Amino acid sequence: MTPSREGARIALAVGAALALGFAVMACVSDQPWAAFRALLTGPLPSIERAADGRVVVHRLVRFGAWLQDATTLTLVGLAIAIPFRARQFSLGADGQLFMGALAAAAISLGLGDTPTALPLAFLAAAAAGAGWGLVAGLLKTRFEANEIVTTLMLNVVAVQVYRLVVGRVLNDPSAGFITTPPLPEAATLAPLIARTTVTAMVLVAPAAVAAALFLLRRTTLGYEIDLAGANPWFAVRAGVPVARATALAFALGGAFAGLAGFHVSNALLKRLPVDLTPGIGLEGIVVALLARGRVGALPLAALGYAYLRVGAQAMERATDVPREVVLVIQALIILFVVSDRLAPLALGLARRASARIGGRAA
Amino acid sequence: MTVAPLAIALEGVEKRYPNGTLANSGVSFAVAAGEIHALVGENGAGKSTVMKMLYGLERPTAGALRIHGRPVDFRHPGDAIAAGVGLVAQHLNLVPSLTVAENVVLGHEPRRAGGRLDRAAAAARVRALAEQSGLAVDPAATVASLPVGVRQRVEILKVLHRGARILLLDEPTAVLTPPETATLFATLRQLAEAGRTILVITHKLDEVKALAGGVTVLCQGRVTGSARMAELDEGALSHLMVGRDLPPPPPRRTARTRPVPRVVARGLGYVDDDGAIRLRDVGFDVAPGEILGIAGVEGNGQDVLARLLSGAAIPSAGDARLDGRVFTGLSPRAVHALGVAVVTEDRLHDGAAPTLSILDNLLATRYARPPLSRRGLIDRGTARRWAQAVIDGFGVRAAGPDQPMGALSGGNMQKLILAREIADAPAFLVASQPTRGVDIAAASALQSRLAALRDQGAAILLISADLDELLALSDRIAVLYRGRIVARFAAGAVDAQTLGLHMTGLGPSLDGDDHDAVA
Amino acid sequence: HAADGGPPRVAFFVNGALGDKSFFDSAARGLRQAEADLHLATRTIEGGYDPTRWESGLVDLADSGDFPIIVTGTYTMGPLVQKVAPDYPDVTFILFDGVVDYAHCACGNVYSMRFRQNEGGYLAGVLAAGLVRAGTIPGAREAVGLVGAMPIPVINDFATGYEAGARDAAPGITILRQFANSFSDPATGKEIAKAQYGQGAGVIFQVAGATGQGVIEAAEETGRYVIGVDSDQAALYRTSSPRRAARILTSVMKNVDAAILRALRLWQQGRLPLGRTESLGLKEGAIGLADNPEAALAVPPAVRAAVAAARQRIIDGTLTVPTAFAGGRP
Amino acid sequence: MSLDLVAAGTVATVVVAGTLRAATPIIFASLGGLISELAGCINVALEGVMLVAAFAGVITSAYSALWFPDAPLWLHPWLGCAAGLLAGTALAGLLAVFHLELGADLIVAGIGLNILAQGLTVLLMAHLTGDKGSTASLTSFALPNLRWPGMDGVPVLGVLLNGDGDAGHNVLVYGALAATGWVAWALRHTVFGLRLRAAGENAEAALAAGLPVKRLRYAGLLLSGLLASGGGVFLGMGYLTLFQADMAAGRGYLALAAVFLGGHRPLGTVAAALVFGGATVMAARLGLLAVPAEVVFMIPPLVTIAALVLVKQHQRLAARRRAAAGRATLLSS
Ligand SMILES: Nc1ncnc2c1ncn2[C@@H]1O[C@H](COP(=O)(O)OP(=O)(O)OP(=O)(O)O)[C@@H](O)[C@H]1O
Ligand SMILES: Nc1ncnc2c1ncn2[C@@H]1O[C@H](COP(=O)(O)OP(=O)(O)OP(=O)(O)O)[C@@H](O)[C@H]1O
Ligand SMILES: [Mg+2]
Ligand SMILES: [Mg+2]
Repeated sequence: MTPSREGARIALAVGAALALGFAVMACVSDQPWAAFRALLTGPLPSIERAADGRVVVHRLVRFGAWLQDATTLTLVGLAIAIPFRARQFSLGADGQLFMGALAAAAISLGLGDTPTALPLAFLAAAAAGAGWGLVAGLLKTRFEANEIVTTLMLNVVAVQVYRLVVGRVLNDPSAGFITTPPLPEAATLAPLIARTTVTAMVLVAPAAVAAALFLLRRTTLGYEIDLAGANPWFAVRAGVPVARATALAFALGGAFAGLAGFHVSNALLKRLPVDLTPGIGLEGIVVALLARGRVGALPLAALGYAYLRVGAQAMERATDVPREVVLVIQALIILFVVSDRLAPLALGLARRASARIGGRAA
Repeated sequence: MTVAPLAIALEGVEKRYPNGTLANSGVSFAVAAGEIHALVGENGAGKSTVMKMLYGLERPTAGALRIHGRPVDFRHPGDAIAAGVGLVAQHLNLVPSLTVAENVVLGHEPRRAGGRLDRAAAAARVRALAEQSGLAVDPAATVASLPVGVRQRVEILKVLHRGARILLLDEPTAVLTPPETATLFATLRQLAEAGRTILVITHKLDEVKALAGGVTVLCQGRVTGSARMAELDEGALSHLMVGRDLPPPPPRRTARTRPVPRVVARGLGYVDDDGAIRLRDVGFDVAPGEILGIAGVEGNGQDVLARLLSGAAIPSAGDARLDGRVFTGLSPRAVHALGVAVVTEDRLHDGAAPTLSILDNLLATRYARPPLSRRGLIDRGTARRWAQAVIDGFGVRAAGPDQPMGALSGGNMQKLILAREIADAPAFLVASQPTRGVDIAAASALQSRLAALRDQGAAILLISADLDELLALSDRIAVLYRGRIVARFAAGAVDAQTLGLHMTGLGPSLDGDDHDAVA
Repeated sequence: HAADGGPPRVAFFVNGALGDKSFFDSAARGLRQAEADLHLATRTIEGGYDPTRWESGLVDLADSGDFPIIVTGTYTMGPLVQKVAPDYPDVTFILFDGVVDYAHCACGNVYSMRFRQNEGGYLAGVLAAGLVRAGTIPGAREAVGLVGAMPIPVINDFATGYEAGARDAAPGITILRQFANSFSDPATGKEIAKAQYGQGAGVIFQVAGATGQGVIEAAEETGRYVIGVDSDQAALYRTSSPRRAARILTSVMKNVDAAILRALRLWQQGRLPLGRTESLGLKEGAIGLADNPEAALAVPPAVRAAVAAARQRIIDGTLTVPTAFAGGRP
Repeated sequence: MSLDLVAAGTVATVVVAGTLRAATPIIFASLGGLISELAGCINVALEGVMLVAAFAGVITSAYSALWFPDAPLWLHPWLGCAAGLLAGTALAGLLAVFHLELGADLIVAGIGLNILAQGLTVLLMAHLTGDKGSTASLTSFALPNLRWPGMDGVPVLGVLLNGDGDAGHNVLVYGALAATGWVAWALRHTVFGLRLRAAGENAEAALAAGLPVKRLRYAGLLLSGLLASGGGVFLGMGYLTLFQADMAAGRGYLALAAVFLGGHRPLGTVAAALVFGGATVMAARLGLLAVPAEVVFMIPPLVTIAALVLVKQHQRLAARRRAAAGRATLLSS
């Protein structure tokens, strides 16, 4: 499908989801129009001229939340999209993210306020995510263990390991809740925009996509991953190390999910609470599929999806629409956007209807 | 004179696939009830598309189909089956984990109370059908464990079980041996005499002659000729099918260039994961500039032999050497690096990646070394230029290196695979079924390539189910039966009939390791 | 804000979701009460369970300029309030069940309150152990249980008090303690409770949010007793399931609602002690035991007397209940 | 001595009874997962199906009592059960429509429907009860327990047959056993089972054999919804007697794992579900020792992974043994 047709298809799907979502809102809210407006414009900052003539920018934080969200989603999207190139359906971004966050926090706390803490924490997060991804990869290539199951199970294990370590090893007893101590200043990233959580990671995400693209398109490993995904039997006969490439695809994806963990620990929270909730990885699947598995399209898909999510939250804050409606709309968007035949079906129906009308007119 | 009623009629049928390909255009032809009709034409001519429309797998975008005179609009194979049409597709379509009986009755199962499957009745039915038609099968065998030839029989039984009045057969002989083909043809004639109508696709001239009462030729989606067999002589038929005179057969090499064998295999044996012995004590020599043909019924060890020689499997006994160096037991990449090239038997399964571009398919065996890659980075520019050169050099009809492999016709795909394997002038080529399913013109082009490679001094092991091809190309022929070499011949000293006997285990067997018996 | 005529608007930011039947729900009740009693306009915002969104959520509320006062709770939110509050000196923050470090931040606009839930836990321990020792529960051995959601400090604080109370009331008693690892899995809560009752526990104190509802069901099925937490959980079942209500001896009340109402009232009167932490317990009426007449008959008078005595000693300050918070109480 | 044995036996049977109870929802859901998986459609929405079924069951039983106060009491839970099954099946039907008609990716659509179920149940619950957490304020009903009479005080058998409180097992525990038998039988012996498996294993072949593949997949997904709904109804009207936001708590995903762990066979799948149920019970009991809860909750996933590895390793060793035997004959001949 050409990019413009694909764009039209997605626009139609999102439109349909929003229309249905509006219907839901109208049922539960007294102010559906206000809610709808908040949903659509929520992530944008509002610029006002105050009485004294100064220009005041409000709600920059939402704009920041949008970029922050898109950053995480891009990284976990990579964690899904890269194994997908090798035809592996990894659901493991969650576990890899937790491991990455844990490693980053541990290294940061271990090294303290030293200049090496930041880069080492960054690398440790990538390595931990990659390692956790590699486990699933090896389980698949060595034991043919179904990756959907192993990654789901490894997610549970990772979350429990995370809770164990945060609760019993890195715990800060003076905090009043179970958490690590705050990470040392030198290991954390400062906001690029004041009063937001947008950090240098917002630049790391596109860089990561570029790196992944280069790796997939230009290196022999990338070629091996593609071939292993396109036809593993052929690849084996041609002498391509399929098992290695497949396992490395998991690891590579895991490294990016690990970086998403670094984003959470060293840029957003700057410490790790025990109840960091799983589930971000699943959203990575949504983003990867919105991008149709095309790595280059990930940032766009992530920005689009994050926009709607942040808009939904803005709506919740600004109006009486409850959180659950936000969940419902999010679900509708996911369902409609992945429904490939929805747009052709709708267009076909529309065409038939207009033909009938036209026929009558004639 | 009575005019037989028409069983099948196509009237101005057009089929345009959703991607825009015009596979059929203005196709009209008819088959009388009780007739065996051949549908021929080069790869991609639109033959299979005709079959698919007649069976409800695709719907025509224009025109009309009539079955027994009635216009039909099949939306689903179920409709076609209800109208008495059965299809044996080009690519076998069975459920591997089910038994033969279950596969045969699928969709028309004998039942017991409570929606239960009547297994005993199913088995009995299959046994009876097998007996009537002469297609021997074991109803209780799991399909996954069966060789391709037997699966083909299961497909035909499936159609017979549903009581099809019209049988559509898409290249049914591509995987059969001459005796099997003969049995199948006898069965088909018998069915036709009993009033059934048969439409068959084949690329083989002699099969058309042997079987068909009428023939329709397709070219680029249009009917370019239609004739009664009685009105045609051989030359006219081949001219009709190929559109020009047949290319001359590949030149037979006359004198041996070098007496020292390049490839020496001794005592090769293989035991699979189920403990079954698939290959036993296989030995042979191949000299430079020589083609050793391997004949055998599918499933008698040819595939295993090819896998052992290409590094895809490790022999349980014995070894093979190339210029004195053992190359069995190494990885596929190491084997390739030594100068061994392989054309696998099933191009869609393990010979190509149809979704990837021609370029990516060509890269598969050489992406990891200079000049196409350095230090892990692929030089796409050089690779493209090289791929374009290969496409041009081998006369492949393709839009360019970026076209997806799967969009090529079977013959062109096969040319590219051969091109990939012989582009660096290998010392030893293992070629399995190199022209299976390829149209006459393309097949002869491929055969000429093989002959040229031989003349450059390569040793070639040619595994083929097509005995005419084997006899035409090989210097010597060995016959594999149940994992052993049971006969060896100099190619000039044997005919298809004798080979067929040995292939089915009926020839006098050889004793011991006399691999040099013919050399 | 109030300038445009409407009543002052209060935002309640929940770092999770409502419906826990205890803590957040109680706070939300306090806000509804404030809406009625104090004529404030309140809005509750559920921030969801993803902690990476809480900071931006909080900033968004403060930044919007719509809310002169923001209420939020739990220790988890403490550091976030500490980070955000100095940027918005015009906004008042009420932080319940959590603290900011006033020594290290310019938090003159933050009022925080923490609860001495260990005192309530202590009374529950005295009650449970006393009842078990009295030997009137069929099938029970001399054992009491505790089912927690997660071993977080607030829950550990309940537990520490509970265990101290049980030991003081019945030295040598067996105390079972287990965590379900979830605030929202009543089935697992029920399985754990069944295991504890199976080991002879006569009473279980559940400090497990929604998971605790499984414990209450297990109590009904086994005919043993349970002690609820945070709000009067017997009241919840009184009409819908009286049999179940009769198994709830009492609930350790953490009157977040009353505390928030009080804080808002003080704010309205301009008397809210900003810039400091208040510690609230039995003495302030922020912690207490709920009365459940259905179950009261099961408790022998002597045990009731022991609970009352312990309560008095804690209020008098003659008894200090151990706490799970490192460094003790502020 | 013999008394100790009886006591040990009782503890063991208590664990068995608990396992059965904890496994029941997973058994139902995994049988559903198995059927749709065999039909060629992985059903990731099991979680959402359970949630919706539990919700509809609990709410309907409660409202049935409000609307029909004169109806006999036993009716309400069964009305709830029917509504739960219907609602869960409808959600699976939605998945089928999105996948089969609208071409949505199954896994993503499944995830989407799980989110939808999560949001919708709480939304409706808040609307109906004013409460976002649970339906504790409603009088909902449990499906009845079945008790074997005359088992009072019979040491081991009594607990086994009538549960640890001697209250009997819930009718849906027996329902899960019956469903297991039915699924195993239907897949193996009926025409429907044969067609379903054919459509799942090789859709093209099934289509070419004239089978209505799409309709079979609908059947597979709907049946999967019906079975998983049984698990949901049990959660809200058997295991517990209320609906609680997010009460499926990952059991749908565990059920999916059970399908793979059980090697796509009915009995294997149910065995795996029992292992998961057992792990929950063990967790509840191990927690009483000083094992950290986190470690205990790692047991089910680690068991799953270990089992996948061991099964493969076992197959491999067996193959190696067979190959060695074959090689011996090859070399000796
Ligand atoms: N499903 C499809 N979608 C799009 N194009 C198709 C499809 N199937 C076939 N085609 C195109 O239709 C044309 C005719 O294909 P068809 O399979 O009928 O050829 P054929 O005569 O059977 O060839 P062969 O001898 O190789 O089997 C080809 O050019 C092919 O590219
Ligand atoms: N979906 C498709 N899109 C485009 N071309 C297709 C598609 N499916 C099949 N084709 C092409 O249709 C042609 C005929 O396809 P078919 O599968 O009948 O034969 P084949 O196996 O490619 O050729 P052969 O006759 O050599 O076996 C081939 O060129 C094939 O690549
Ligand atoms: Mg064809
Ligand atoms: Mg063909």
